[in-house]
Amino acid sequence: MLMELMLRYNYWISVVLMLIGFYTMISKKNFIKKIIGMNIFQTAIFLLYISMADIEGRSAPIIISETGYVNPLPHVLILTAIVVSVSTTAVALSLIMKIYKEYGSIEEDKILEVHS
Amino acid sequence: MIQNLPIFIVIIPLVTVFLIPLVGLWKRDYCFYISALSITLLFSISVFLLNLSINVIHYHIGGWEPPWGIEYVVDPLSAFMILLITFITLLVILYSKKSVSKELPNSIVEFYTVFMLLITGLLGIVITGDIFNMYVFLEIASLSAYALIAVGGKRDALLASFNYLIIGSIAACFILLGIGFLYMVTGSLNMADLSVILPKAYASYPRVVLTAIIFFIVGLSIKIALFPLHTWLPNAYTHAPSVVSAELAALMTKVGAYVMIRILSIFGISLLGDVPIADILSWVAAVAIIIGSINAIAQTDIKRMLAYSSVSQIGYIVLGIGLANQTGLTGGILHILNHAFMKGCLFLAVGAIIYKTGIRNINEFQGLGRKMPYTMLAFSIAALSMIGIPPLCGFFSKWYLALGSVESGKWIFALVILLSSLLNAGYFLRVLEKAWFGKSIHEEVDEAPGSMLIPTLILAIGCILLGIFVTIPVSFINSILSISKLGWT
Amino acid sequence: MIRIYSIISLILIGMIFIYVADEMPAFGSPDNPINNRVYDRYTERSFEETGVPNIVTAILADYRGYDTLGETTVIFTAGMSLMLLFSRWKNG
Amino acid sequence: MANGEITSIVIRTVSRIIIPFIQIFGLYTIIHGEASPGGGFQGGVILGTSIILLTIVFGLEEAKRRIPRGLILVFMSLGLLIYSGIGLLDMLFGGKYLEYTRLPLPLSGHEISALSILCVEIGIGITVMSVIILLFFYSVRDEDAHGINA
Repeated sequence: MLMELMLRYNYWISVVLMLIGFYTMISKKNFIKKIIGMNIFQTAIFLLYISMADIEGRSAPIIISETGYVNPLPHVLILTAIVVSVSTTAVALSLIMKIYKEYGSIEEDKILEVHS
Repeated sequence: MIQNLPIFIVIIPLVTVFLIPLVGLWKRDYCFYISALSITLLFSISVFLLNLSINVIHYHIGGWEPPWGIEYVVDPLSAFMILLITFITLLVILYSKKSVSKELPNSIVEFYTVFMLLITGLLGIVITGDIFNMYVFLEIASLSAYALIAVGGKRDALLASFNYLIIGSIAACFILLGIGFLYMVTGSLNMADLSVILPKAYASYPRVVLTAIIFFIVGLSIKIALFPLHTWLPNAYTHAPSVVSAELAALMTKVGAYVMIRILSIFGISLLGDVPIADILSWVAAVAIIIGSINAIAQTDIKRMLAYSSVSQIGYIVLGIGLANQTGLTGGILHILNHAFMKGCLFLAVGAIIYKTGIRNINEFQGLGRKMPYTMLAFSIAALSMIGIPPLCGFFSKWYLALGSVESGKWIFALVILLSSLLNAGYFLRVLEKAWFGKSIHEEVDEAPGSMLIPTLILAIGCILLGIFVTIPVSFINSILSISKLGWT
Repeated sequence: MIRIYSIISLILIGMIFIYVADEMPAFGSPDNPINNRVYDRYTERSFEETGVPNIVTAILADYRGYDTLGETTVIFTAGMSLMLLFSRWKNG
Repeated sequence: MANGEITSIVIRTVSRIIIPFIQIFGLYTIIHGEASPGGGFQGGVILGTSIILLTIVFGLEEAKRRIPRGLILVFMSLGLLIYSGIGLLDMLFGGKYLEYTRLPLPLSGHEISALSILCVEIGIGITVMSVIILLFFYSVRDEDAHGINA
């Protein structure tokens, strides 16, 4: 059983991170914490992609070595996904700045109070 | 040049996007003309593509053949969606000139840039044949949608947009996870290639493939606001600028439904036969239809009412997808077309009313029928069509959906459709009664300007024509279904 | 209330992952299906086909160059969205 | 401290020296992305951070004097225009979109493609750099207007 787990420990790590991120995202009232959760979630997915590209004993996909290369495509996809994540974070943070200016708070509870 | 047509569908709006800020630095009024010009060009190209798409066009970007490079696929279904998107957008852009210069006087340049990015995203999602490319364009569309919603009139728009952003990025993460799982067990990202490899992968990794389906369905359900994941939609549509509400309500969710059809057809019948995903979808859709309609009745803000009505109408489309038979799917795709026209028309009409009077509360609609007869006429036609009065288009998609549910032996869905039509009648007739028969309480209101009126009326006329000549879209959809090989029906 | 919802959905998603993670291809094994389809051509022929020794760059900018165009558009979208937001809400 | 600049002479001198090196490193990362880890995004971000350092140390006014808003906007579009322009050029010479080898240059096929990849990376770098600068400028300006430090 333990061996089974050890064989796939990379997935378990990213699953745990994903759950942490997901929980932070939906349960926290503070907007910045939500964004932090979003970043953890996304990074966990990146970890999943990168770890599934790995092949034991092979090197990074740059043509210099003789040992063969790990799968390069997930790296490419994740470069794209990282940029998407950065852009989402940028838009989210600027929205938070605007919300703070308009409502004077970034706590969901307080905003709902101000609102009503 | 003609073999390069598919790529122009995305490149033309993209180049427009760079030109708008550059021209905007010099003269900001030209932004509108550039956008309108590029959409007109796109519209003519898409008419052309629809004719060509009988033989499915495969366009290999960069000259790399599919599993290695990215491929564009123009089959009748995607050509149909492209035509729908460009047509509705053309009308919305024409409408936007007056509306945007009133609602966003300081940021016309930025607005048109982001709006064109939204269009780029939507077109890219529809035309691509590569699953990761689809994700990238989905994010372009979503990001621009967040920004466009946030600039609506009041500060509530910011909160609505932020909520949408959080929920939308959860959805994006789920879709990315689904792509990851599929790639993990197949090693390919091309949709056609995937549908070939997946049965074999399913034999050795059944759980991974199933989980991929679950993540795709949940992620897309959030993006199209299927009940119970619809919570972002009412606020977002209510507080967005009226042009954006119309565009998103008419197109964004439809594109999500299109992606759902595509993704399900990747998985194909052999996989979906094992798990009752289609059944679950249709039951959820039935609940969505009822709950959306009931919620709509309870609203007093007209835009919020229309937003909840959207939740219920998305239920119809998903019901068509979930029924998984030819007639049901015909109804679903027909409803994509019809609902784009109806909801577009309703939101544009409401936008014109808000532009002229600032009224959003239904109770203040009294006597508007006499003050703004043409706008209210368009609104009434679309509303009656939503209810499903026979010669109008809304009736026929409901008819096909009901037929489809009877065909698959699920009478209860036909009853749900009937019940929801009654509920629709409940909330729309209330507005119509106030508008046409109420005593006028507005003195100095007159008709909306022509540039706003004409697109609204064109959509209303479209509702009538799509109803009277319903055989044309239906026979076209039937040929779509036979050519596109949507695998799970 | 929201806490209950989030715990329920957390448990649901956690269960899905426990259900699936057992079956995923093993970590670091060269026989994984991920290396079946496109891996060989990328690693063996990318240098002669694109002239770039970094395979990731070759895929990023050539084989899947269109994705990268989309990705650049995403970051452009973020920039323009910011301009839109800040121009609209200039005076609060 | 009126407009948020740092007055310490050590920091000002060191940043004055270090900023060109950061920029050189950014350019190196972009150009050397073909043969080693790196590329347009990474290099663009490094170039962007050099301007962020400039803004932090010498204040927003100084940074804006050097990089006006219109220039950022032009750069943002320019990067993407380079990228899609290369694609359009390829199409003009009878290839598919982004089919680099079709450019009529007196070079062998894969040299043309490597050259195109370099241009594409530079385009990406320009866009990413200007967006990063834009993000920072906007967030700083907003804070100033609200007067958190005032």
